[in-house]
Amino acid sequence: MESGLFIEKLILVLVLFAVSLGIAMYSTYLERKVAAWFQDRVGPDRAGPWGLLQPLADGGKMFFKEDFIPFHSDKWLFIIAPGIAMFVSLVTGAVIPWGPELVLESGHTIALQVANVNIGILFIMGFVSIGVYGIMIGGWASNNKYSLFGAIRASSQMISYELAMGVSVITIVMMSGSMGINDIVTSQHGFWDNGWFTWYAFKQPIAFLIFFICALAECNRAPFDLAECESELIGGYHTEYGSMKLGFFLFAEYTNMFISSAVIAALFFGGYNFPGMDHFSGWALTLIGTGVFFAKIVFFIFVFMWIRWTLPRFRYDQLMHLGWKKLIPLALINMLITAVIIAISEGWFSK
Amino acid sequence: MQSLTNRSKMVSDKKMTFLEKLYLPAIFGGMIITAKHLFRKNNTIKYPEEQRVFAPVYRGQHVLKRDEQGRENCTACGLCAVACPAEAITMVANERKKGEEHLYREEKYAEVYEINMLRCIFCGLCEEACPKEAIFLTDRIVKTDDNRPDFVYGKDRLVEDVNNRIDVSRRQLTGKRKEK
Amino acid sequence: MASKLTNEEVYTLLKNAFGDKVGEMLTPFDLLTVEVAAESANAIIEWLKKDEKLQVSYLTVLGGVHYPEDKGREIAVVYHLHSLVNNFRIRLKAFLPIENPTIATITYLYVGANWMERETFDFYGVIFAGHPNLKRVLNDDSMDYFPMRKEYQLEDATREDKDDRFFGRE
Amino acid sequence: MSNENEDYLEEYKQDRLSHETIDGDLATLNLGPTHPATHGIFENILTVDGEKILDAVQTVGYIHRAFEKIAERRPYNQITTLTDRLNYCSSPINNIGWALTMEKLIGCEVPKRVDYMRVIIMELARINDHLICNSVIGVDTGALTGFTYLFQQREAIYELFEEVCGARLTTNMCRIGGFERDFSKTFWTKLDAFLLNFPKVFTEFDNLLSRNRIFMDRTIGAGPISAERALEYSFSGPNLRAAGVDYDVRVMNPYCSYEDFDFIIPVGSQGDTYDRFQVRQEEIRQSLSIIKQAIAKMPEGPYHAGLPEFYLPPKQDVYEKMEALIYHFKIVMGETPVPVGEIYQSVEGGNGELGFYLISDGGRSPYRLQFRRPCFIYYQAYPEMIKGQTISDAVLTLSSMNVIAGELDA
Amino acid sequence: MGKVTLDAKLETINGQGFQLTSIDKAIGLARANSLWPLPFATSCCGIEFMATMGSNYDLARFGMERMSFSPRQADLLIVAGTISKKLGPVLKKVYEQMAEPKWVLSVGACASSGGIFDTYSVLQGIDRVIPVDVYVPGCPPRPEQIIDGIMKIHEMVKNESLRRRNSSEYKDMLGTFNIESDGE
Repeated sequence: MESGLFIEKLILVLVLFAVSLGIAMYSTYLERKVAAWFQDRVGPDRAGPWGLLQPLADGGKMFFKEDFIPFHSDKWLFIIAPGIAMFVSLVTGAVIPWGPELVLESGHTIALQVANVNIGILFIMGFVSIGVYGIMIGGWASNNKYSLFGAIRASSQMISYELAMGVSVITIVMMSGSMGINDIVTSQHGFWDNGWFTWYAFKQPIAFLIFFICALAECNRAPFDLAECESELIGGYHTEYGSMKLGFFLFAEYTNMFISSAVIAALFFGGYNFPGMDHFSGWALTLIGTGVFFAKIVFFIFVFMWIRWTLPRFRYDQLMHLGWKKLIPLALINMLITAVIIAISEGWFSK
Repeated sequence: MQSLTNRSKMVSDKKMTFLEKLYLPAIFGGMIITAKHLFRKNNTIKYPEEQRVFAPVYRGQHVLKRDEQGRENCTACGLCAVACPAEAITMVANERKKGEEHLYREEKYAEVYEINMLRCIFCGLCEEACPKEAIFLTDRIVKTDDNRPDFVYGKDRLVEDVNNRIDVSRRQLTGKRKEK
Repeated sequence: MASKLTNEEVYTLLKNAFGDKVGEMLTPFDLLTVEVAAESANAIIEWLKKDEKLQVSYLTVLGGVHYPEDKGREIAVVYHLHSLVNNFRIRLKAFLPIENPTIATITYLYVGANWMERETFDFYGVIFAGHPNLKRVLNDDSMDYFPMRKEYQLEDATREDKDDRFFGRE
Repeated sequence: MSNENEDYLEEYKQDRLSHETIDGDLATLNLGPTHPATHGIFENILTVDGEKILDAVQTVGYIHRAFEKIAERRPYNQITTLTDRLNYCSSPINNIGWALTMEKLIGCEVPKRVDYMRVIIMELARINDHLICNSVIGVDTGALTGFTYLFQQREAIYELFEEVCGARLTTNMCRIGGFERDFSKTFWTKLDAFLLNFPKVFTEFDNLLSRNRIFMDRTIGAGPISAERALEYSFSGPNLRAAGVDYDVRVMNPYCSYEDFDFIIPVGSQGDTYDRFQVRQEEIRQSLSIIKQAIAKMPEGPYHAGLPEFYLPPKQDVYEKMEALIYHFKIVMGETPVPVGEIYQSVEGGNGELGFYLISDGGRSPYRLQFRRPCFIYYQAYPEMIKGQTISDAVLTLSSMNVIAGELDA
Repeated sequence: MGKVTLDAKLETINGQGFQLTSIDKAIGLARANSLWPLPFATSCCGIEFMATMGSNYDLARFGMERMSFSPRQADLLIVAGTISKKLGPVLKKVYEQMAEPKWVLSVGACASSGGIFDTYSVLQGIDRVIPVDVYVPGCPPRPEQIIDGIMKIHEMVKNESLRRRNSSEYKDMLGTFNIESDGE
């Protein structure tokens, strides 16, 4: 690999790492504030101006909290679990194109994507499902029944919803003709083309709905937060975790939410594309495009929170029922219809 | 079972309409309700910066009143201690000596008067029991503390300061004493 | 809603059915109160429940009372029963000696009597013969006395922040 | 630390908390004593197969405070403070129930105005109680926001109570013979404001949950009990009505002039969580209507009965009149003679028939005072209600039964 | 009751070797603003604690809205309500399961001293079982008083040296309650 590219990617990775951490941190702050606004409250306001230092206070506290490992637990697995959760959630960001390619005046192009893998979607789905290993190992190693319940719930939920999610994404793959995220985003260029929306959310509303619901479930967000649901399982898989290990779990949850929002924005809402983007080029295009992408991400994070603070949660069997008996058939039917329409429009049947 | 009265009415309807079965209308309806609150002014009282106004009859920290001439009203009759369900009041009575008329209104006075604020349940029965209008509960709240013995409030913290009177006139008028 | 039965009516029926197992009729504050022999208390309650006219089939509350002065019948078990259909209440009292306070359980008639009987056992030591699980319910199993009996003191012996002289009692 | 404490701690070292074992396919799970869903301290030892509950054993008495024993040592007028702490979500009902018992014992007629004032207070307390229960059902299903909306309204009710008696929760509000003081002007304006605002917020809450399919799926069929079983268990109040029996003390044995008011008794069909939720929702609406009727019909008159032997004279009279001074001392010392007798008086509390069985021997304090505590009576049905259900259902059933620890454990 | 005066805790802060450094101060501030409470709510005071969490008083302002029902994650044990002798050992167990540093707030008359329940079944103050940092009087206390108590705890947290929990004074103090300082 030539050294210039290496440095370029290294910088990108570091920036991405920092941004992911920063966004995850401030998502916790946003979550608290959003909850407060929905509930006619103020939310954190004593740590720094408007409570802006709240995430730092939480982090600082957790770092200096007693690092406790329960006597009956499997120590290595207990320690390793939050690490897995954290690592997996961060690594998925690698294949997402964070902005339009930057074309410098010298003709050199810099891609704002760490790795343009041609199976980007598979990569994301694969890694996201590894994420549940962190939860499972953590829940199992704690040697606590509530944790175990949380872990089992999380893993079966992950498997069930992964399926519907995958099937709903296949429609997008069929329409764009590629599994690379960059290609999918590029195929949604602009906003309006040939008298029709380019964004897949409008072309495939059902696929979007299914994907969105599944994304909620994959992130263990309400109304699918059965793995930790406070009123039943106390803390679920992280019941026995304290200090920074708990911090890692919470961090992973928020990073997951960030990545999920990014994937939704990229797959269904055109990623960095925005209406009238053809009038810009060079630095301006990259900056605005990236800004638009992050605005979309923040919006979806907000929607995640909005749903969490509005809806009651499912019961475990009802969750399975919804996944297997409703979403998967619906996704399959949607896939079939899409396939037929594509086949007709490509003229396969006229031969 | 047969109906006992003619007033009963079935209120629980468990049949869902088709729309309700779709989840979405109720979900969006709920989200609209919460979204409305997003733009509503918050309802929080930012204690300690802002303070809520307590009702005039609020039952907070006690005060031992002095009369207009600055003499203690309490005559150590012990009714408040008897009336206290938490047994939080203790007192030691003493005879007023010559030359102390400016300090104590009655011939007997409480040499020691202690209320254990951790025991006290702020029921207001002592105030009701007092025949001399000496003890009142006020709309001040008792301070928190980290040392348990400090919660036994003696006369130093209960008797009002001559120069810094605590106004209880409003609660005196509500029912316990009619305006002339 | 007025009651559909009168005290006299019910008492007469009861007296006819059980004869001298039923004591005299008292009506403090218009509530029919009957002292019943301890050995036939459960039979009377069963009869009241099964009688088609009375239908006294709701156990309002069951509890004990301790009368230390009343020798030979120190412990009373008091049943409050209610006929929802007729809106008629009745109180039955059975007296037991403190040496052997045993009475038949009524859990086979009312499931809800289970805890009430356990509570009465817990407080007064009344033994309900035939009870499926007669052990303390509110207090710790390790307690070795029946706290609601009059001779036991109420206060926690370890409290030291009060002086009894000030409270108008011993 | 005293030896006595040491001893019982030692005994406890055989540690009931870590008795969890997994044998074969069945596991034992301790729900409580400090589980977040217990809202109070209840311990349920569940035998579960996966998430399905096969058996449950409760332990109660974790906050046993010996109310009935204390009642035998306190003068009659101090017992109000005890009743406060029975069902602390609706303490004014308990206070008034106790005052009614005493009034019945001494044979006192209270003015009509007092009755109506009491009705207003009791219905406010009932709303308060049901609000806690229903909002907590919301919290246990994961919808926290409705809880915060309703708690703002509870603050409004607290302010009303504070205006009447000076305390928010443990009100110690009622006196034998009437009220300590008349309702102030502020009270009436605040009450009007409450009656205006509350229905809006309440409708919002209702819209958030009642017809939401997720919520309905969660609650329908969770923790059911049939009417026959409920009566066997001596259920009362909303939990009995949810099972379909329209038993309400306010209608069956009216007290406090409840016969003057027109209201319906909401009932459910299966006695499951959804029925209980809906019955409570409707009861809140009925209570509002009762309050409005009471305001409309409120007669003029004194706020207490002329009862010099039990109702404290005004402070001025204590200064000026010898007779008043004597009564004052007698009342406070608890030396006014009361009739000897036995009495049972019940009111419709927040959770059902709250009864007072009082035996008076004419002395300073009751000879025996037994509380019919509805929570204690129906909580024993809990294992039966959750058998065959999942852990999530068990949590919801517990909160929808509205078991108040203070009332349960006495 | 034990002979421990809880002031001893505060005294050790400024004892030799325990001067507050700037790191101590920063961490103290962080801890104070992120005290996750474990509500051990048993009765009436629990309802007032719920009111404190509600919109009108909003504990979230202090960064405390995240309830940690798991003792491992909690920093502040809020004991609200009557603790009976039957419940005492449970409370102690919960305290032992909490990770250091931990603080205890005793809310209301019952938890602090037994209140009106001077009876055979009620523990006359939780400081017979676990060390208490701040007492809140009232039956139940108003939310204002609970917030006062929490802010008092904040003061303590801010002024606490990082190393106090390792000091022998602290271990001795726990020893008087028969609590071993290393968790379980």
